Amino acid sequence: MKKRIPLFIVFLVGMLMIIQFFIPHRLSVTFYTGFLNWFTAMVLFALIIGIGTLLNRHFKKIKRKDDDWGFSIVTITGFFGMLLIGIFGGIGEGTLFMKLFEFVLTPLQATMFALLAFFIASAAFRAFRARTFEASLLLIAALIVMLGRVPIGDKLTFGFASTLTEWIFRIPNMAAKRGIQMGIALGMIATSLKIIFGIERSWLGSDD
Amino acid sequence: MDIIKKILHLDRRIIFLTLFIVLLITPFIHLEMKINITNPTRRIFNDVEEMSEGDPIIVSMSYAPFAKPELYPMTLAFLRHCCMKKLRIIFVATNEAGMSIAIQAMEEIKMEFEYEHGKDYVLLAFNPVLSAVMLGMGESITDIFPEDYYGNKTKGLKVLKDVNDYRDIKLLMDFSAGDSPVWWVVYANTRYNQRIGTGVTAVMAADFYPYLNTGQMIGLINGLKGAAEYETLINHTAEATEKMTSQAIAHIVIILFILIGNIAYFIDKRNKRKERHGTA
Amino acid sequence: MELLSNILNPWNLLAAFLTFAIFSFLYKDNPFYKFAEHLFVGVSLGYSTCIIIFNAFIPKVVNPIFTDFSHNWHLVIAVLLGMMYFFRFSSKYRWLIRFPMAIQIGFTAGISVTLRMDARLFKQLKFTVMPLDNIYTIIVIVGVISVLIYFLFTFKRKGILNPLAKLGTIFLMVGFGATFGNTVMARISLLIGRISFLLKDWLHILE
Amino acid sequence: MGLSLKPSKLTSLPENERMSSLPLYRIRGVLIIFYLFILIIPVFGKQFNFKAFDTPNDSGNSISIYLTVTDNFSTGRYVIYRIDEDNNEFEVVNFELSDSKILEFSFIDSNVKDGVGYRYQLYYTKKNLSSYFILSETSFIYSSPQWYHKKKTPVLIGILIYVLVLFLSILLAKRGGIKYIRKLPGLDAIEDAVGRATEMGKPVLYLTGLERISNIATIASLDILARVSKKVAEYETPLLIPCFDPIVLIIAREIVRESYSFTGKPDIYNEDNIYYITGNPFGYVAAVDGIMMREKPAANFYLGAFYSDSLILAETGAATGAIQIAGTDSPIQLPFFIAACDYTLLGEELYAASAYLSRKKELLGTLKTLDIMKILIMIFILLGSILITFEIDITGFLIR
Repeated sequence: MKKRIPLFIVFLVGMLMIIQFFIPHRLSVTFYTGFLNWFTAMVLFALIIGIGTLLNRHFKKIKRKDDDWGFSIVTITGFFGMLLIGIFGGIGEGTLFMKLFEFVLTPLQATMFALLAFFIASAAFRAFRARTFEASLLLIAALIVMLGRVPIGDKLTFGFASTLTEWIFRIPNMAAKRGIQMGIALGMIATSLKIIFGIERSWLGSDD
Repeated sequence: MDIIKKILHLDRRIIFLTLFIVLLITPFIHLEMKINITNPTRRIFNDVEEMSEGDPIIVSMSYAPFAKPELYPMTLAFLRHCCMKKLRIIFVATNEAGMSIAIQAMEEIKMEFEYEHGKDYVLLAFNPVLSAVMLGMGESITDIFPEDYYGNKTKGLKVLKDVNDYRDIKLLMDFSAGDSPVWWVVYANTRYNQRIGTGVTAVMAADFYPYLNTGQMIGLINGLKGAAEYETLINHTAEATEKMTSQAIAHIVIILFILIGNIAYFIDKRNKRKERHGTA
Repeated sequence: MELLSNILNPWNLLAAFLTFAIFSFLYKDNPFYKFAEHLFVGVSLGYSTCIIIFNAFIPKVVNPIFTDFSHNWHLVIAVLLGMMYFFRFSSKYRWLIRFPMAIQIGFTAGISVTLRMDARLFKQLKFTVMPLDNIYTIIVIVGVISVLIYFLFTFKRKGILNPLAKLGTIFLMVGFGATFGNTVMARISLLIGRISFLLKDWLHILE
Repeated sequence: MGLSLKPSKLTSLPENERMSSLPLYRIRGVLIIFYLFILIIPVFGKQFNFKAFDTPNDSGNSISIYLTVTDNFSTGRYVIYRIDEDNNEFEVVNFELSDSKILEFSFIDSNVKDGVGYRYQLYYTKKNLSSYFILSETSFIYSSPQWYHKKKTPVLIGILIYVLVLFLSILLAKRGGIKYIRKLPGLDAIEDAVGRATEMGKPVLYLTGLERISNIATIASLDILARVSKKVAEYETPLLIPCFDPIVLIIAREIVRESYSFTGKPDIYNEDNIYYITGNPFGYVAAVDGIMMREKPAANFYLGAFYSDSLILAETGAATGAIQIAGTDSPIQLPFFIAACDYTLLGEELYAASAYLSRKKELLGTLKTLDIMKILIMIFILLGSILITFEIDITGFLIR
């Protein structure tokens, strides 16, 4: 019963969602958007639990005086600071909330993302060795596209790189992407159907 | 021989440092570069060009500040174009930080074109359940967004006058660092036939070529290069065009690293073969 | 003087400091990075919580319930379902959290079936089927089929399947290489953006 | 060439022009002229086509209007009026053509109520003449919502075929009809990776991707987690799962807890190892990078939906020397995982992983389903392409 009811709910909700796709009637639309609003209502409570697990972890670190426990204070202060500033100071233009967004969150996100420039260079250096036939293909395609994407590279190859880049994107790359995409679509549908029909029950924990 | 081994197992921090130094110097170098305009960019430009004054369009902000270097220049260029054409701009965000970027962008250009919030453009509130937003706007924009970003009632806003759902929207332009354009296609185009254009990071661009071919997306602005193209199209040279130099030199540096790595690999392989022959 | 005050502007200093703190991770893990990382987690969580409360929960849940209860009473059920997540703290009723879980998972599964079939599969198929009157279309079709053969799970790769699966590998590798090469530009532009913040917005060396 | 104009167009007309162009009494006044014109129109022959009908496959409250005109009418002003059963009039659309190339228009009138009858009148005037005349009038049209979207039938058939194949292949699998399954080295390596972590006394790191529960890839990853966590429980190795979505967190905790009790080791399950970090992608990645540098997990699993963050994670993991197994359905992230990880599950293989790991017969049946569907697709592509070469199109049903 502890498993049967949830499995039945999954089946019911899943089937309703499939059926409503075929019904253009207002009722179906209302039903659907109503459901979506439900998730907006539900997500907050999950978030509260989520935040609880994070804070709990950091409080424990502080209490136990683990390594780096001082940094846990930074996280906790950062969270409550931002939350209270937002709740009491508002979140519109010109508020402290937006200032913190602009001068703390923005540089942090942007810099974290910018690390990718370094990592892509080092990954390219390590991985792009003509060890096997497949690896050589990867290497050559990557080199051509890199040259084809910038004006200088194109000049160096007398326009050859950009023409070939365009060709690679339109023909082999497209074929590969389509093949992968179709496979993924099949996989997604299979996974969804497995779950709806209760063939896959592992999301409930053990399925045996 | 030692040097070959060293190159093969090069400390990645040397690559990091080289790249950093190169990019620190290149902004001071100016090279004239001719930017050729690709078709997908031109198609977006033409679509906007053909609209008439007061036509409403939706601009979806689907990126967080981390993607700003790549997407902000094209966002600005596109919005500038919309303002030139005096279109009504409706901003939605599929990313919680998207609205902040929209605010920033409008701050930059609204004086020049005398755009006013509520009258010429509107920032709708962010709703974390994307599918709700994307589908809901097919039924009623003011229902799914009862309030705008500042908490005003959306019903009665001048900019939303006679704008009910997708059918009133000429173009939905999504600036995205993720796969949100696919979701717009799935929800807005598949269900409601909304015309969709996108501006995406170069990484994602490759993924969207199939959608361009199928016509599910009308056009696509591809990364910083696309932004430079759009800047050229609207005759307003800015950030993107300037950054193409650094871009080009960095590419050459990385290609050199790959070549050096491969040369070292081949020398090493030959040496090993020689050694084996020697001992045999 | 104006320049100096810009450099010393506490907000700019903070942003520049955080930029360097994250970059320092490239050398090795260190206290500056740890500080930036922990601050990042705390502040971003506080930020998104505020946004969810103000821009979603209040306008979409609280306001509708309190202003127009007769049309929105069902949201109360959703709130109760959300609260069921708290049963995880009870050992006796813990299994009840499977109710909201099941609704969420059922919804995702149901919606995926139709939309994937429609938007991903059918439309990809439609535009793969092309007249075989030029070499490019033929290459694309051969490519798609060989990639699909590569992914077969329950058929032994023998006979014609073997070379076709190999061909699929070739298409995949060229595609992956192209994607990788194309991404380099994007990633470099991110770093250019950060450097231009340091040189332009902060130090004003570059105009 | 469809063009969608809506009543909103009216407001963009200059105020004075609208005033002068169309007060109704004037139209009535010129009806006489209209009747004169009626005599002339047949001379032009059938030069326009005007019809209105209930918008098909919609949610109601909408009537579609369709209008084509010919060259003779490519200049001038058109007005369409809607008149309801109580003779209330409403201007639906009002637009002007000046030597237009577009001669085909469709409008949607979404200001109507279901079940009420409306008729539509088309008025026309040559440029700048205030004399309008009726070109055409429809009979009463009733709007209604539909209960079935006819154009979606192919999707329905597609799903039915899929379900049929699914159950047949499960039946086949249950009778032992599946003898061969392609090796997926990435999944075979899971056991070794967990074993190695145990030997080294280091934890295992499992990421379900940077997506929420509303993504099917996340659910696929949770299914794989159910299998992996049993192995981890057997080896008694700590399992770290930093989460991106709070609902995923709650489910992940349930799954892992069940796995530990299933393996008979509920006492060593440590809930604190599964926790939420933040829903900000880069904040999340910054924290996971920190975990990798400090806790030095010996095995990293990245299974689910990943975005640009994939390479930050994988490169940092590679630098710490962990065995890395990745799998994602995001095609553009695959090259980065391939470059920086030891094993990568490509696209579809992520969805096959749970079945592959469980080895349960009915789940193995789903692998057969995937293959049969792929073969059907291949046949369709080949057949369709050959036929379309001879101008027989069998793909029309695929798009609406």
